[in-house]
Order: sequence, then structure tokens, then C-alpha cells
Amino acid sequence: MSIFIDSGTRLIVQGITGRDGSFHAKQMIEYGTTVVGGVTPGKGGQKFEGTVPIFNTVSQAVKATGGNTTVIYVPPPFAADAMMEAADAGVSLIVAITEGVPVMDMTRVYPFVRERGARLLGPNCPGLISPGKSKVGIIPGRICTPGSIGLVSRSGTLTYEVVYQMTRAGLGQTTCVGIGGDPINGTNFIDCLAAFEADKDTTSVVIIGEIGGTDEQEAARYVKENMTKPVVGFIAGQTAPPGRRMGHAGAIISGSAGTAAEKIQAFEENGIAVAKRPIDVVGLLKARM
Amino acid sequence: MSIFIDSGTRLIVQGITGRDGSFHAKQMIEYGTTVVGGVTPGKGGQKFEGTVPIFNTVSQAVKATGGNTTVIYVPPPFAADAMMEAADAGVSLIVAITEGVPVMDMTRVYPFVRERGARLLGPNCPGLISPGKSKVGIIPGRICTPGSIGLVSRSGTLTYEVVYQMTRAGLGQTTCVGIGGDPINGTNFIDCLAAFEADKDTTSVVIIGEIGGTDEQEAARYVKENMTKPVVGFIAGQTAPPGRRMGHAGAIISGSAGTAAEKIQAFEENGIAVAKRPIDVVGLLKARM
Amino acid sequence: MNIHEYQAKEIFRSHGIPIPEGDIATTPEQAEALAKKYGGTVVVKAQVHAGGRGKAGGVKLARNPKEAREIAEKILALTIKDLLVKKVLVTPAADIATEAYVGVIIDRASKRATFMVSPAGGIDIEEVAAKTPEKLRKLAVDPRYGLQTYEAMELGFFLYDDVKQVRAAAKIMQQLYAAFVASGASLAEINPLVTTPDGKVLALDAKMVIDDNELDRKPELAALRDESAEAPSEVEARNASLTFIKLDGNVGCIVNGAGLAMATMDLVKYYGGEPANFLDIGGSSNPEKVVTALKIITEDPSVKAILFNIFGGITRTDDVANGIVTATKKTPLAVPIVIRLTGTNEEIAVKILEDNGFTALTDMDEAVQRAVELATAKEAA
Amino acid sequence: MNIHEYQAKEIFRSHGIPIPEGDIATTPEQAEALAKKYGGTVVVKAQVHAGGRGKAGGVKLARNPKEAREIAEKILALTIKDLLVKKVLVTPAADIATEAYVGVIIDRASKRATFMVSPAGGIDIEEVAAKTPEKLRKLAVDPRYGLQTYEAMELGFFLYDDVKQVRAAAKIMQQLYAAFVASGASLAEINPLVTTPDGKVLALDAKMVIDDNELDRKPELAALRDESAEAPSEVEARNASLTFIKLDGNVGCIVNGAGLAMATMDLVKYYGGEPANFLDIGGSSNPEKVVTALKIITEDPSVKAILFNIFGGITRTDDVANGIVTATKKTPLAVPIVIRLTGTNEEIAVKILEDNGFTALTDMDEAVQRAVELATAKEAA
Repeated sequence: MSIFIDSGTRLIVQGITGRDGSFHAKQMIEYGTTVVGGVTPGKGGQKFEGTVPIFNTVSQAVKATGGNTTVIYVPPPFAADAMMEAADAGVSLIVAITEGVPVMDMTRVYPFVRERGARLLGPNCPGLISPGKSKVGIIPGRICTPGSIGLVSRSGTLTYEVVYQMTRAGLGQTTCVGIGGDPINGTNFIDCLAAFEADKDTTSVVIIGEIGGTDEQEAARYVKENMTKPVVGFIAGQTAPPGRRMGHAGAIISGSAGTAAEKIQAFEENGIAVAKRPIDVVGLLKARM
Repeated sequence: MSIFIDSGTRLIVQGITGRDGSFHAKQMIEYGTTVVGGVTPGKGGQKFEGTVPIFNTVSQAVKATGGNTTVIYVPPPFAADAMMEAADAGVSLIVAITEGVPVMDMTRVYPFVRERGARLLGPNCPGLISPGKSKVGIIPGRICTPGSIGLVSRSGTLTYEVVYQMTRAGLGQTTCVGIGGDPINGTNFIDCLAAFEADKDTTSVVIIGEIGGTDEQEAARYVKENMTKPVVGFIAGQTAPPGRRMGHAGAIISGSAGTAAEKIQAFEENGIAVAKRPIDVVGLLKARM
Repeated sequence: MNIHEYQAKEIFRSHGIPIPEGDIATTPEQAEALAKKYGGTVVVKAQVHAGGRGKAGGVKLARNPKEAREIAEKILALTIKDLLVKKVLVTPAADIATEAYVGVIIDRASKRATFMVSPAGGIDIEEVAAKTPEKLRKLAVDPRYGLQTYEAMELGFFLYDDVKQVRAAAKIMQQLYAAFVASGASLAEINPLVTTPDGKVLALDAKMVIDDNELDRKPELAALRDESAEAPSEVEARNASLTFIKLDGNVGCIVNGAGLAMATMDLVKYYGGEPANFLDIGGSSNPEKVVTALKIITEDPSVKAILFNIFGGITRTDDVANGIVTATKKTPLAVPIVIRLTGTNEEIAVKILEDNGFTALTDMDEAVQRAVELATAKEAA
Repeated sequence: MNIHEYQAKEIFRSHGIPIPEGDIATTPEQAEALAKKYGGTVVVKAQVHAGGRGKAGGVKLARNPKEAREIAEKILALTIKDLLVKKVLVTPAADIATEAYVGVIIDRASKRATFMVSPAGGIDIEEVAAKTPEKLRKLAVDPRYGLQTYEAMELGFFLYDDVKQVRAAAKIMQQLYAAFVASGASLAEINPLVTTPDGKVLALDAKMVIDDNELDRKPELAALRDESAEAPSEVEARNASLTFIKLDGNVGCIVNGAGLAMATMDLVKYYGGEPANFLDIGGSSNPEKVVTALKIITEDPSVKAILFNIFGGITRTDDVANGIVTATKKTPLAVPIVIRLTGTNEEIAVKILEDNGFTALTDMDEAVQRAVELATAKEAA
């Protein structure tokens, strides 16, 4: 088993003829993901790589292919619309890779997608991979291997680093999920933790957080209250300067400054073993097997 | 029994110190309605008629009084906001009397109220009355009498006319509901028909429609498919000139010109006895007892 | 409220919709000058609140300024559906490759602003709906989000194949939606939306109906009302907050509430008469409204009897009685009057009327029968 | 992106928020002229992207034009939190009866623009939150409907008793919300929102932070950026689409991805070093970006060793290798460099590097340890 995607995933690639979209569509096909269609307005009727049908709209693509998942590689000004289009077309999982989506757009996308009962992952995320089954997004397939560890992370390349070290140490994964680091995203730590807890094949879970916000603290409470499987954590940003983005008001509203120390403390108090270095995740996992 | 309001109705009057609001608040109190509070921004802390507490916001009024229903007498530019405020404050029934609310406002009010699970009656409606129990709105109390007939109408004074003739003929009512004639309203015929069908004390139902739209046609289908109680109908506007408001486009979208003849036919085809004159409602009801 | 094509075009333009230039002429000479200014062939279009202008000869091509003057002269002499043409719009003729229809209305069923588009534009859209419904596509817009780009693109792909034209049409539809919402419209139409041989997408016609309830808070839109384009009696009624529609019968009806007014008219017909009008004095009457109502009714020479039918709720029947007394004192009636009133302050009202020599009835059927009899007798006399 | 008070005030004004007049001076003489123009007492306020201006002596009252000149001269010579004051805002002093706080931010938890208001304004709002949380009220705005009047009124009643002031504040909050949304802000603040002795409600200060992701589609806002108010290296980095923050250590870090960059810095610290910076070359690198990154890092004299840590995914490691080669050919390095890369096109990258005399590591811990050792050795030398 795995979470969110598996061999039943039928993927539509939004922006399949663009620079990033075409590159990663090929990578996903090579990995074994069932890519059933692509969307580029005006190129409906053509084929991608001679095999994957292209449609003008997501709605047409879903109707023609039975796609149940989309991945979005369209540029930031059009990304919010692409997410809403996917949700309205009835897919159940939308993975938005696009970086640089205006936050104001996401305040509208979030309720729109929710009202339609779809799951949004991202934006500004690397996507997810269920090794050996399906890969949706940009996580390099060769750093992963099938196994029993679930991983969820706010980061992109740091995720690769940890997964890579796990794979090198022989610790395979059920699913690796990058939820993205934007202020408003569709899926949070808790959503993934709950899914891993429910997934029979996942035996333990890795959570990788970073400074800013209080998602990690809430995840920690969730772990204590709802999870039976061991959870290992890592927090990036102990040496980072205090975030300058939100200033004081942001800290007040969340009731927290969002520092690494605070998050590490929350992990420890709630039974999450905290790795000092990325490589230490491996040792902590092995000690809990 | 009755529908929507009864002796458990705890009413808040929005706009209680205005010209219409104060007049009808007194009328409702005289009728026996439990008026628990009023709302007029800036007059919080005062009392209406020396007894009913006034609040600055609906939210404060609901918290302090346990009000479960509001009636709105505020002027058109503020009416939509008043409806949303009431819905957000958690009341279960909102009766909007105000005439002249911009339709564009109502396109926003409708989903807002629905999301909060409240029922909106109106706007531009006379409200409703469960004779002998509670009256919310402006239907004159003395023309009604308790009994077993349910009545629902798109009209104001035409409702009075029919109820008056029923009362004079000894046919009392469980509840009389005026749903209002605006293009977008909160409660439609079917909502009321379903409630009357479910109400144990209602033995038969009167439906009063008029030209325009297709609500009567849909109600007729509903009656045939879902109702066991006898239904008697009347349609106003047989001699009215074709509506000039929507023109052709309106007719296309609804798939109907909304004429009286069309509606009368729909009633007859679906088992609703149609009165030729308002007074004929009485005879048709008696024949079905 | 109906507004003219040229006014709707101004609003559409202000939201960015591409529309060929054009200007208003009230004389043939002005039309000639505009045709000279634009050069080439122009279209001269009657500005009246009526459909079917084309069939009535209200829309014509003019190949040169002289022809523009002649055509304007003819059109400015037309009466279309009882409405005198007082203005024409002069606009350069566009080269047309295709014609589509795009409209937005408030849909009662979905309770949303709803788009209707068809690649078969230019002609009567009702005909398209009846004969080729597969060429019509509807989309209800969620008011919480507005018309999304992907939705507009879906509609655009229904109209065109070329993605540039699809994008242009999608943009126009979003602009039309913005104009619709900002104006508080109940209808906004572009018919035809054309493509030119060089691939541009343009709005050649514009129609807009504004929700009357918006006018109080949108004075700039209220100012667009052209009272010269309406029947004087309807203008007078509206200014007194009455709803009045002239009909062909002989029983003048004054009623409170639209539903009761229609039921009264139906009853007039039922008892063998013909209503002369629809007149609703509205919810909260005052004596002045009643005076104006009586004035409008009595100015109609075909009215042979007047019927009041008032069911007092929010309306006070004594207000109505006072209005009747004031009005008839000022101008004695030339036709018989039948008054039925019941409800709020009924006793006071009856006393006022009886003190002034009127009889008041309480039964609707009785009152209507009496009025029909009196009108018929008067007509025969 | 931070903007100055005077710029935020312009935006707020354009949305109708009542704000006393005011203008910018870059010299003491201009400040004097403005004070003369306004008459009476004026406030002279440093325009810098830093909180705590008041405490730093950046906000002063001047009773007459001469005093305004003297005060402006002093403030224009200040450095507040490392930032040179280059502009002052001169504005007439208002009579103040009460001071309140009104702010809107994007709240991660509710995923909505969220209002925070307090009747205890003027001072640091963080202090209010910590000491008297009951004086702070929050409201998350549903983006589908915007800030409703009743919501704004509820917030207004939290600030004031007088219903006129409540209505005025409610209107200001709706205008502030409109400004927030239209500008794509992540923060908008009025502190203080004051009442005057004659009952008016005015915004005396204005703060706004714009979401960087909005700038591409809002060039008019992007134009508000004052690069002179930022560190030059950060400006250069941003113009090359790099994220760069200067720190105090001696190991210069160049990493792809913010999370890995932070983890790398943490690891530098773990192995006994100190990171000299945060530098994220972002997702899709190209050789030019790497060249600029190296330039920025090497311009910092405190950098004693350079550490590359690249995990190729969307980033191609051969791009990075090419960038390193190009940059070091142009300007040979004066400090040692440690390169760790793995992932996409790793084999090609390693070959490029080795062909040009560099060593490439694949293990992160090993690379970090090496860089720390080299920096420490260099420092000691």
C-alpha cells in the first residue's frame, strides 16, 4: 500500500507542452506512472511524444481518459486557474508544482478545491512518489526505493537528501510527500500523518519541517494524540535569521515566532525523535524498527 | 404542529427602531410572538417599548437572548448585509421583509446563508404566520385562524385575500408562508410543500403562484411525485402582458415563457386542483376534506 | 431599466471590451458628419428600447455620407413597436467573418448570473434555442469566485477553434461579467460577437438591462434612463413609485400588491370585462401615491370605470381613502368608481369614504362585478 | 517586499482611507518648506524598512519650519538597524483623542487574510498581545465574500462606543481590506488609527508588505521598490533570482532549495563552523545564476571558504558545474572551495569539474566538514 497515489493513479499533466511539463512528463512516464493525457489550450487533438493525447481543457481530458489525478506545471499567473479547473473537472488529487503562485490567489483556490472534495498538494512542492508504483511531480525516482517508511516534508531538495540517505541505508519508502513551503498550501502535515497511520504497509514515519508558522507544532500534537507508529523528525533552520517576511504581526496571529528551537521542543515533548543531522534520521529509524 | 415557526420561536427584530420595524415589532408582540431582542447599531443597551433589549449586533443579540429566528426590516442597501449577519450569528430562520434588495446582492447572500445551514425566507416577502402560535413578518394576524390547511404563496396581499376568504369560510391554517416574488429568494415552493407534507397537523395545502419563472411547474412535479396530501392551487396573471423584464433570454434559460396558462396546465397535469377565482380555493378545499 | 445600445457600449468599453467606434446622431446632418468622419461604409442604427429593430427597418448600411444622411432621416422618422426613434448610432461597418452570440442573465433556477453562448449569432437567439439547442451552451457563474479563466476558455472553445480567438473571446466574457456585476445588470448581451477576416474578435452590438433595485445606489446608471423613450404615463407612475402598465380594456384597476393586482385583472376578465391597466400602488402607500394613481388612470380615455381593490396590511386603508377624497375633490371623476377595501384601519377608511359620499365594499368578487357592469353600461351609453 | 510609509499611505488614500496630507523630503530645506506650507506643528518621520523608528529617534515633532529643518537634518543623518535614512515624511501633527491598532495579515492557519484590531494602539502591538490579550481581536475574512459590513462593524464596536466612529472605522477597515487584496499584500497595518477631539477617525501611520509573487503581474507595485533602502548584495541576488541573506560567519554557502540551504547552514554550525550567508539558487538553475552567486559570496571579505551543496532534481548539476567553471575562469578564487553535488546529470557534472581541476564530493556531511576545516585554517592563517 501507499498513500494518495499508487498503480491505480491515472495522471493528466497540465502544461504538458511547456519546458518543465514536457521534461517531467517524460520522466514520469519513464518511471512507470500511468500518464493518460495532457492539457495545453490550443493543442487539443495533438499527441505528446506520439502517444499521450493532448486536450484543450482538463474537463475534456478527464472525460476522455478517466484521469483521476493531475499535476500542474503551468506558469505562476495561470497556476491558480489551473488548480480550480482541475478541481472542477472532478479529479481527486491535484499536485501543483509551480513555484511563485501569489498567496492571494491561494486564498481563493483553497476553499474552491475543498468545496469540490478534491485534495490539493502544493503549490511550490516537489510532488510525491510511491516507489515502484507511481511518481507525480519532480522527485527523482532513482533516489527512492520501495519499503515501509512514510515521509512527509515541507522542503524540496532537503527531502531528496533525506530520502537518498534512507535509500542508501536500505530503508525503503511507502510514499514520500512534499507538501511545499508556501504560506497557504492544500495539504498539511496532519493530512499526511493521518494517511500514513491508516496505511497498512507504513511502519514508521519521517517528518521534515522548517522554521516559520506552527504547522510542525500542530503536527507534533497530532502525533501524540492520534498516532501509534513511531515518528522521526528533522527541523531545518536552527541557524537561520528570524524570518523577515511577516514581521511581528505574523508571530502574534500564530501565537508563535516559529523558531526551530520551538519546533524541536514540540517534537520532543510529543514523542517525535529529533534528528540532529539529516543523516541521523537513518539511525533513529533503525532504532525504532 | 406547524412549519418553520411555532410557540418555541424566539424572535430577534433587525431594524427594530426603524419606521416599519417598530410598527411590526409591536404588532408581532401583540399577536403573541416571543420577541426576545432587537438590533440597531448604536442603540445597544436601550430597550424597545421599555421591555425588549436592543443590541448593536445580531451576534450579541443571539448570545444574550437565545434567539433562533430573525426578521429583517432594514432598508434595501443594508438588507443583504443584515441577512448575512443573521446567518453568521447562527439563527436557523431568517425572514427578510425588505422590498427592493438588488438581485446581485442576493446572488451572494444565497450561498452564504446556505453554507451556514440557515433557512432564509424572502426577501420581499410578507413573512409567515402559524395562527395562534407565532407570527413573523407583516401578515395581518386577524385574518388568520388556527386550523389544518397549509398555505404557501409568492404574493403578499393576494395571500391575505385567500387566507381571509378561507378564514371567513371556517378553514383554519397550520402555517401561511409568503415566499416572496423576487428573482432570487431563499425558500421556494418545494421547501414549503415538503415541510407541509411532513407536518402531521396539516391535512391539505394551498399553493398560490403567479406568472414568471418555472417555480410553479417544478412545484407541480414535486406534488405529483412526493405528496400524499391534497393540494389546491391558484395562479395570478392570466390577463397580464408578457413580462418585459427578462425578455427573450430569460425564457430561453428557463426553457419556458412562464405564462399563467403554462402553469395552470402544469398544476392540472400533476393533480393540483386549480381555482379559477381566489374564492374558489375554499370550495376546492372543502371538496377534498 | 432598459438602456440604449450606445450606452451599453460605453459601459462595455469601460471594461475593456473591444467595440468599433461610434457616436450618436439626433439629426440627419449629424449622421452625415459622422459618416464623413469615419469614412467608408457606416451602419446607422435606431436607438429604441425594442427588439427586432432590423426587421423594422431600424438598422441600415450607408456607403457614403450622403446616403448616411438619407438613411438617418428615414430611421429618425420611424416608430418601432410604438416607440418613436429619436437617436441613431452611426458606426463604421466592420468586415465580418463569423457571428456568435454571448449573453449573461440572472437565472432564477441556479440563482446565479448565467452565460449563454452560441456560435450561431447575429440572428434571433430564441430561434437557435428552439431549432438547434446543441448550438447553445449555458454556464452558471459562482458569484463567490466570478467567471474563472478556465470557464471562459471552455465557453471560448465552444465558439472558436483558433486558440487566439478563444483567448480573445474568453477575455471579453470575463470583461462582460465584470460589467454585468458592476452595473447590477439583469441582462447583458453581445449579439453579434464577430470575428473579422484578419482574426480579431469584436462586439458589434450591445444590450443591457439594469436591475431597478440598483438605481438608488448607482446614480451614474440611473442617469442613463431615457424617459423620452418610454410612454409618459409609465414615467409618471414610476416617479411616484407606482408600477403601471397600460393595457387595452376599459376597467381601470388600482390595487396594492402585484399578485393581488393580477388576480383582480383576472377577475375583471372572469366577470366579462377587460382591465385597462396593471397598477400596483406598492406596499407602504401614502395619500399622494393614490392621487397620482387616479390621475394616471383618469387620463386614459378608454377607462369607463375605476376599480380600487386594497387589502390593507402594511398599506393603511385610511391612507388610500384620504387619497381618493383628495384626488376627487381636486378633479371630480367623469367615470364611476368602485372601492373595495379591507384590512388595516378599515373602519376609519370606510368612515372617511362615507363622509365624502363614497360607498366602500369589502368583498372582492362583488366589487369586481360591479365595476365591470358600470364600465359596460358606460361604454354602451 | 517592504514599501515605505509614504508609499503605503498613497495606496491607502487611493482606496479612500482618510489620512492627513504629507510629503517627502530628502533634504532639511525641503522639510522646512513643507513645514511652512502646512503651518503649525509637523511630524518628521524617517522612511526606512525597519520597525522601532520612534525608539531610534526617527520620529519627531517640529513646532515650526526652522525646527523642522533641524530635526530633518538629524534624522537624515541616522542609521536605523543598519539602514541609512534617505527620506523623511513631513506631515501636519494631528490632535489625538484615542489611538487604536488595525492590521491585516495572511494567516497560515486559517488560510485567510485576517484582521487584528486593538483599542490599545500606538504602542508595540506585540506587547498588547503578550500583556493584555483581551484587548486584541482577530477576524479571518472569507475570501469568497470579502470583509462584510457587519463584520467590520463588529470590529468597530470592539474599538469604539460612538456609533459614528464605529461606522467610520468599519468603512476604513473595508477600504483597508480592498487595498490589501488589490495590492496582493501579506501585511497591511494602521498603527495608530486615531480619533481626534472633534470625533474624526484618521490613519496616522501606514505599513504594507507586498507578496513578492505579485510583483510580476503588478508592475506599478514593483516600481515602488526602493533598492537604496536595502543591502546592495541582497538587491543583486534578487535581480538574479537568488535568495540571499547576509550573516556573520565565514563559510559561504551556495545551495539549491531553501530547506536544504538551511539544513546545510545548520550542519556547518554542527561541525563547529559559522555560515556566512543563506543563499538559495532556486529550482531551475542556469550557469549565469551560479556565476552571480559566486560573485556575491566572494565579495564578502569575511568568507574564508565556499561550500556548494547541490541536490539535483529540477536543478541540473551540470549547469551548476558549468557556472562554477565559468565564474572561476573569469575571477580566480581567493578562498578554498568545496563542491558537493548529486542527482540529475551528476556524472556529466563531475566530469566537467574534474576536467577543470575541481574535486566533487557526493556526501553532504563530508563536504560540510571539509569546508569548516578549510575556513578555520584560512581564518587562522
